[in-house]
Amino acid sequence: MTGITIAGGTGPAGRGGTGRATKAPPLRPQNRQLAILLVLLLVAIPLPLILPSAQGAVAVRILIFLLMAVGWNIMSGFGGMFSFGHAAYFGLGAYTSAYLLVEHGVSPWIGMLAGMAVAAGVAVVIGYFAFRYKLQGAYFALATFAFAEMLRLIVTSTEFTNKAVGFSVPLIQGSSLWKIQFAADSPAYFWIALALAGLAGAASILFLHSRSGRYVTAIRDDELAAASLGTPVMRHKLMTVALSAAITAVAGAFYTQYYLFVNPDLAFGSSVSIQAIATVVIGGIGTVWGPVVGAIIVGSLSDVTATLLRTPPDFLNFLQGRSGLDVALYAILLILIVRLLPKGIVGTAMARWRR
Amino acid sequence: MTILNVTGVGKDFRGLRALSEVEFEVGQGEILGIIGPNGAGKTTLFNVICGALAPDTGRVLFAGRDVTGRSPDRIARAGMVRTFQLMRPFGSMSVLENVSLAAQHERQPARRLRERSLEVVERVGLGQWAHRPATELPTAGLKRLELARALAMRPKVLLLDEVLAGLVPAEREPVLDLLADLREQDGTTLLFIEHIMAAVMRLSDRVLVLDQGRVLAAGSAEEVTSDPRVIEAYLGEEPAGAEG
Amino acid sequence: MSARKLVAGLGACAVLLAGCGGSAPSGAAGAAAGRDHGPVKIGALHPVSGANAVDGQQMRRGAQLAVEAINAAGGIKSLGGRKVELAEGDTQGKAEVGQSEAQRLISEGAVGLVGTYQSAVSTNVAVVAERNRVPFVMDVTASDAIFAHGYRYAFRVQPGSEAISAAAAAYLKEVSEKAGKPVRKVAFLHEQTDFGSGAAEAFSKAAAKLGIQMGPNISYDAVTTSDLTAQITQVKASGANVLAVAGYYRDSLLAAKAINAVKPNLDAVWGVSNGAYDQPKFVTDAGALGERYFSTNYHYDAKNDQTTKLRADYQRRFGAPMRTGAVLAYDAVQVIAQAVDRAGGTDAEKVREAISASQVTPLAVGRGPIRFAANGDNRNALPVLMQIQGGQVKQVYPAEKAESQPNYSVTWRP
Amino acid sequence: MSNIGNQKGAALAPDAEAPGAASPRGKAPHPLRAALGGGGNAAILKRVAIIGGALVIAIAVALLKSGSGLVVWQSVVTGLLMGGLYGLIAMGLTLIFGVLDIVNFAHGALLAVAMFIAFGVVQGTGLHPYLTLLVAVPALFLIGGVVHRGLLSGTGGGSLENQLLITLGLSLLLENGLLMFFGAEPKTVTLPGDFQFGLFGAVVTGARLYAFVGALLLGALLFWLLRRTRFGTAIRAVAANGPGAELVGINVRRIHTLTFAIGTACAGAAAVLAAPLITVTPTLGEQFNITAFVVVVLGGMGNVGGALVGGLLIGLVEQLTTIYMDGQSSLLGVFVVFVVVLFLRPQGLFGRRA
Repeated sequence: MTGITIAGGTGPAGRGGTGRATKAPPLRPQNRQLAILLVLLLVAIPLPLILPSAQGAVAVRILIFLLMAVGWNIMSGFGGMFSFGHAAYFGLGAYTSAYLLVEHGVSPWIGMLAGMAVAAGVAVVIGYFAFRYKLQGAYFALATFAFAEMLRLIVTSTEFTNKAVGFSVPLIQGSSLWKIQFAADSPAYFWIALALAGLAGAASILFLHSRSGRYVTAIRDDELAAASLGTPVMRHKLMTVALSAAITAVAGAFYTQYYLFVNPDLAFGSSVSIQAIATVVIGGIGTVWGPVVGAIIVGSLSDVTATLLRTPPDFLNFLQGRSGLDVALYAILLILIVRLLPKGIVGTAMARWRR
Repeated sequence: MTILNVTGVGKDFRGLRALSEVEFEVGQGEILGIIGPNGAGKTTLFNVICGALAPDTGRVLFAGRDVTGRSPDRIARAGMVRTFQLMRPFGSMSVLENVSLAAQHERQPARRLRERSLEVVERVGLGQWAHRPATELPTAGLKRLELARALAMRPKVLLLDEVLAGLVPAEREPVLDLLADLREQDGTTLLFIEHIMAAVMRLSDRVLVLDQGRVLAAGSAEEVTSDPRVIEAYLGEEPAGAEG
Repeated sequence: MSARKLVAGLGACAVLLAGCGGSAPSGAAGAAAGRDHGPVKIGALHPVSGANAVDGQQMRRGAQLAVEAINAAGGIKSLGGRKVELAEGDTQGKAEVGQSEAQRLISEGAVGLVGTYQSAVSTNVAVVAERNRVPFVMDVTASDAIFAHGYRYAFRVQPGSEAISAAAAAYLKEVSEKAGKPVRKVAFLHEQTDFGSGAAEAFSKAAAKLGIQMGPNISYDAVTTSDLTAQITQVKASGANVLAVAGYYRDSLLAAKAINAVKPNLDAVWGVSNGAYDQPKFVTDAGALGERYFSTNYHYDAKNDQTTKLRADYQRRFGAPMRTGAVLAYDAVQVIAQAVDRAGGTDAEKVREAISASQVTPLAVGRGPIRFAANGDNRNALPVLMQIQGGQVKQVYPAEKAESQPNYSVTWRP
Repeated sequence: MSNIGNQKGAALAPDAEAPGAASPRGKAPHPLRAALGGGGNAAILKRVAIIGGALVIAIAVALLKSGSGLVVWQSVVTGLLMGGLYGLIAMGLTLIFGVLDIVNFAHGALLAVAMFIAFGVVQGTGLHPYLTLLVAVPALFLIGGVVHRGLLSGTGGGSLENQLLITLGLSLLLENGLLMFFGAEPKTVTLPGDFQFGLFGAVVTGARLYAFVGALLLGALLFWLLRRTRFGTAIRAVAANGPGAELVGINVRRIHTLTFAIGTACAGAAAVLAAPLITVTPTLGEQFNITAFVVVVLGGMGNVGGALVGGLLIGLVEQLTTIYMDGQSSLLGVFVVFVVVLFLRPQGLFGRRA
């Protein structure tokens, strides 16, 4: 393209940008983030050997939260489609794998893949209607919530999902990677969860920097403008939703294998959706590392308060025997973070860093 | 050769007639100015042509194909691209990223995409801003960014909605030169909504006047400005060209 | 940290690399280390916080009283009087919290667990117990599904949901016939999850065998319902002469209000595993509405002097009447402690063997000493029929457990 | 339904030229535009006819399904009475939703707080339950004002997810606060001298009737406030166009706080009227919150009259669901209606298509 250009124009105020303008960053952000992810994974590998076994369980819980959070963040953070119903996908992942394992003896690995497919399929259907009818903001959130609740109610009263009883994973003798079953305090659970979380994290980074990810970011910023520049809006929104649901389904499937039991409330209850949201918002919505920070905080919080309450320091003694404190603390933390750090911990830190 | 053909287009907003029986044609490589008082339906017309709104009646033919009611993104990829009166940058991206988003429809290696995007950014004079967040741009810069994103699409037809509004006269000239050059060099067809009559007079081959959702007059700039109906429609309005 | 963990870790690593199979790196091995010295720990898992905190606290205190009684009587005799200690866990009423708490108690060296009040939580804890080979004696857990998995380490003191429903049907037939108003047709109103539907199903099955006609069978959502008038109207329209109700506290109270409003032509209101109709609190909240309601359920043995003494003790210490759940928790702790005594050690397998051969005299209603069937259920658990009479919950049937005669009638019909 | 909002609605129509018009459902359809009616008489009549027709068919099918006229009739009566209660609870929520654009998930928890206040006062002083209105309503008004000023106003409360999380956090905090201070044991508030009577065979209790009448009265009061007072005009102006209202000298932040406080006070009134009907527990809010949101969307957000009618409809839907689908939660029917309405008429049954 040659021809007339608009001459000059004023440069960015101060700190003359000429140098910055032409030089590319040394390492593409995608590669930098993948490198950081790899380092984090390597650091985490020996953790279960170091931590006492009670903390090992907390670490696994953190990883499950992380998987859910990464899934939710793709749709609602990167994509700006605020889902209040991710329990639907978590539950579909959990129930699909549990059903296949309990009723048909299918390996949970296959069950996990099946759960991802089912969750992605349902997400695409729900998404299609929600986008087709242009639901946005609070309306979109309420619609996703309604679908998750409908699934919970249907599962609760359907015979082949065992109604309200749910599924107990049959115990096997010994350990098996194929059946994802090990001794209760085996570090293998942690490593499998870590591997899954690492894959999910990598998927989320690669997605963000892909062509599709750029489209989705543009759609989030301004859907009409993006459409006017030829962005295939519906297709990329649905792809985002499907990826998000599939990753969340992995969390559900792994949850079932780790806890060996799932019922409608555990899988489809609104508290699951809330956990996914709270984790990301505390960490930093729409950031790559927000889910990690959020999961560490939210995942360990209830354990910290429980320990605190079991053997309270003197000044908290009056609280012993009172119920509800841990949730109240959690609620206060949530409110404080949202009020004081509206972009979440990572988001706010990054904004400071840039300045 | 006709590239855009609008026939019998009508659009209601809850009983409010925004467009009615709008008909016109635009030839390949033509520059069509669209003027009219506020609320005449100019932007609505753009929304209908580009698929952001489905018309209640009528059809839009682009390069001989019916695109009525098609989604905006398909129309844009087909080569008919618009800019917005109010600037709509992607706030979380840099200027360059804004532009490369529009340029990435063609499959190409990342390096090539980057070069091409930079070229477009340079062409509209935003080279020094390329890696700054789009939200930091001043108004004039945002206007150029709108233009740059549209250009990166390599449009066959470009619809510009008040691309000069908010620019001081000194900033207008280079934009006008660029637009003129677009047709010369790239053969782009232009439709532009404009309040600044001097620009309309200078650039357009033909002018379409809209009033209360209808086509009031169409013809060369001289013809329409001397049309008594047009003058009447503008009566009571501030003198044309003051500011849009 | 410790070499053992490293070895276990490497073992698991090898499993990961090699694919499937391999011998189990035992988690129980480490826990056993803590059992051999110090007091004998018994884990108590109850919902001490959350929506069921009142019952959870009751049960924890019940378990605590059992531990105190054992220690006061000289501890575990076969172990030279080693003291017993309660290791307490809070399930918060959540299944996954229950699981992690169970794991914690086991790793702290608990020889056995008691709990947990909620079926979903018990299901989860039973899995942990099974995998760690630690006996789990359930005090309150209604669901029978847990005992269908063939678990070796799961036991239960209370009569299960099915046993209660079957007894409720049998008692209904006997009591109504004795009163000269034989039951003709039973309408069943129940909440719609496993608890209520399971009770309704088991009741219908038992009723069919006894030649009792059933219908209609009406379910509702306990979480969201706030009016049951239409449902009771349906009962009235059906011509049934007995209404059986299986629900939780809140919704059963709503049902009582609706029954009072609609006044269907019933001979009796018949609670089955009902969460309200044998509770003193129900008598307070419902007042005259609840008078003469029947309820078949597990219950503390009001005719046992030892139970009466225990409950008086509880009332004195904690200022509240001791509920049945707390008595069952007391019984469950006794089961584990006496098994340790007979096993003569804390070895999990031996304790399990001793539990399965238990002969513990319960303070809750029973046919005799607590004895476990092969699947872990208490063979001598006995549901009892109670009725609200003059503002008090009385045991009325079977005769040997009766404090008072059943009055087979309702207040609003002559 | 009255349709006073007519001219106002037209005047507030967005400029057809504005790009915003390109995505009609983008931002929420405009609040309060259709408050207490909107659209022409003919359109309203047509809509009422459609809804009425659907109801008649639904009831007829229910009759076929259950085979007992008495049962269906009792269901309809119960549904309408319950529906009045839902409408009552949803009115405050719809006001907040409509004017402040806040999805207030703490509404149910605030309802619970008000019930505990009512319970506490009745327990402590032996006052007649309905007289606790004098305590609960002002208390909730204050709490609402404090919550808005302290937690929701200002930049931090800006985005949807932040508001949602703050109100969610608040509801968790309130619920668990109640749990810590009052314990989990269900409490009951009994209405002295409660009575009941038959209505063509269906049973109606006094407490339910009072709650129903209370809903109508509160609806009328809010109507009067919004339509006939200068304060109400200011609220509507802020709802329609905040910056515009600021230009004509309205203190938008103050109006927001007052609206939030009024909405919360409505929950207080609803709580007192509902307390004798249900068991008071710290978590009772959840049960009503979901239903209230459905009612708000059904009635059109910001539409107080719509909330009342929506409440009645949802009450009926609940009861009919239990007849249609045995063994299913009545909530399922409610959600099905909700999703259909969201998709087909996101502006609510009585709002106008934007």
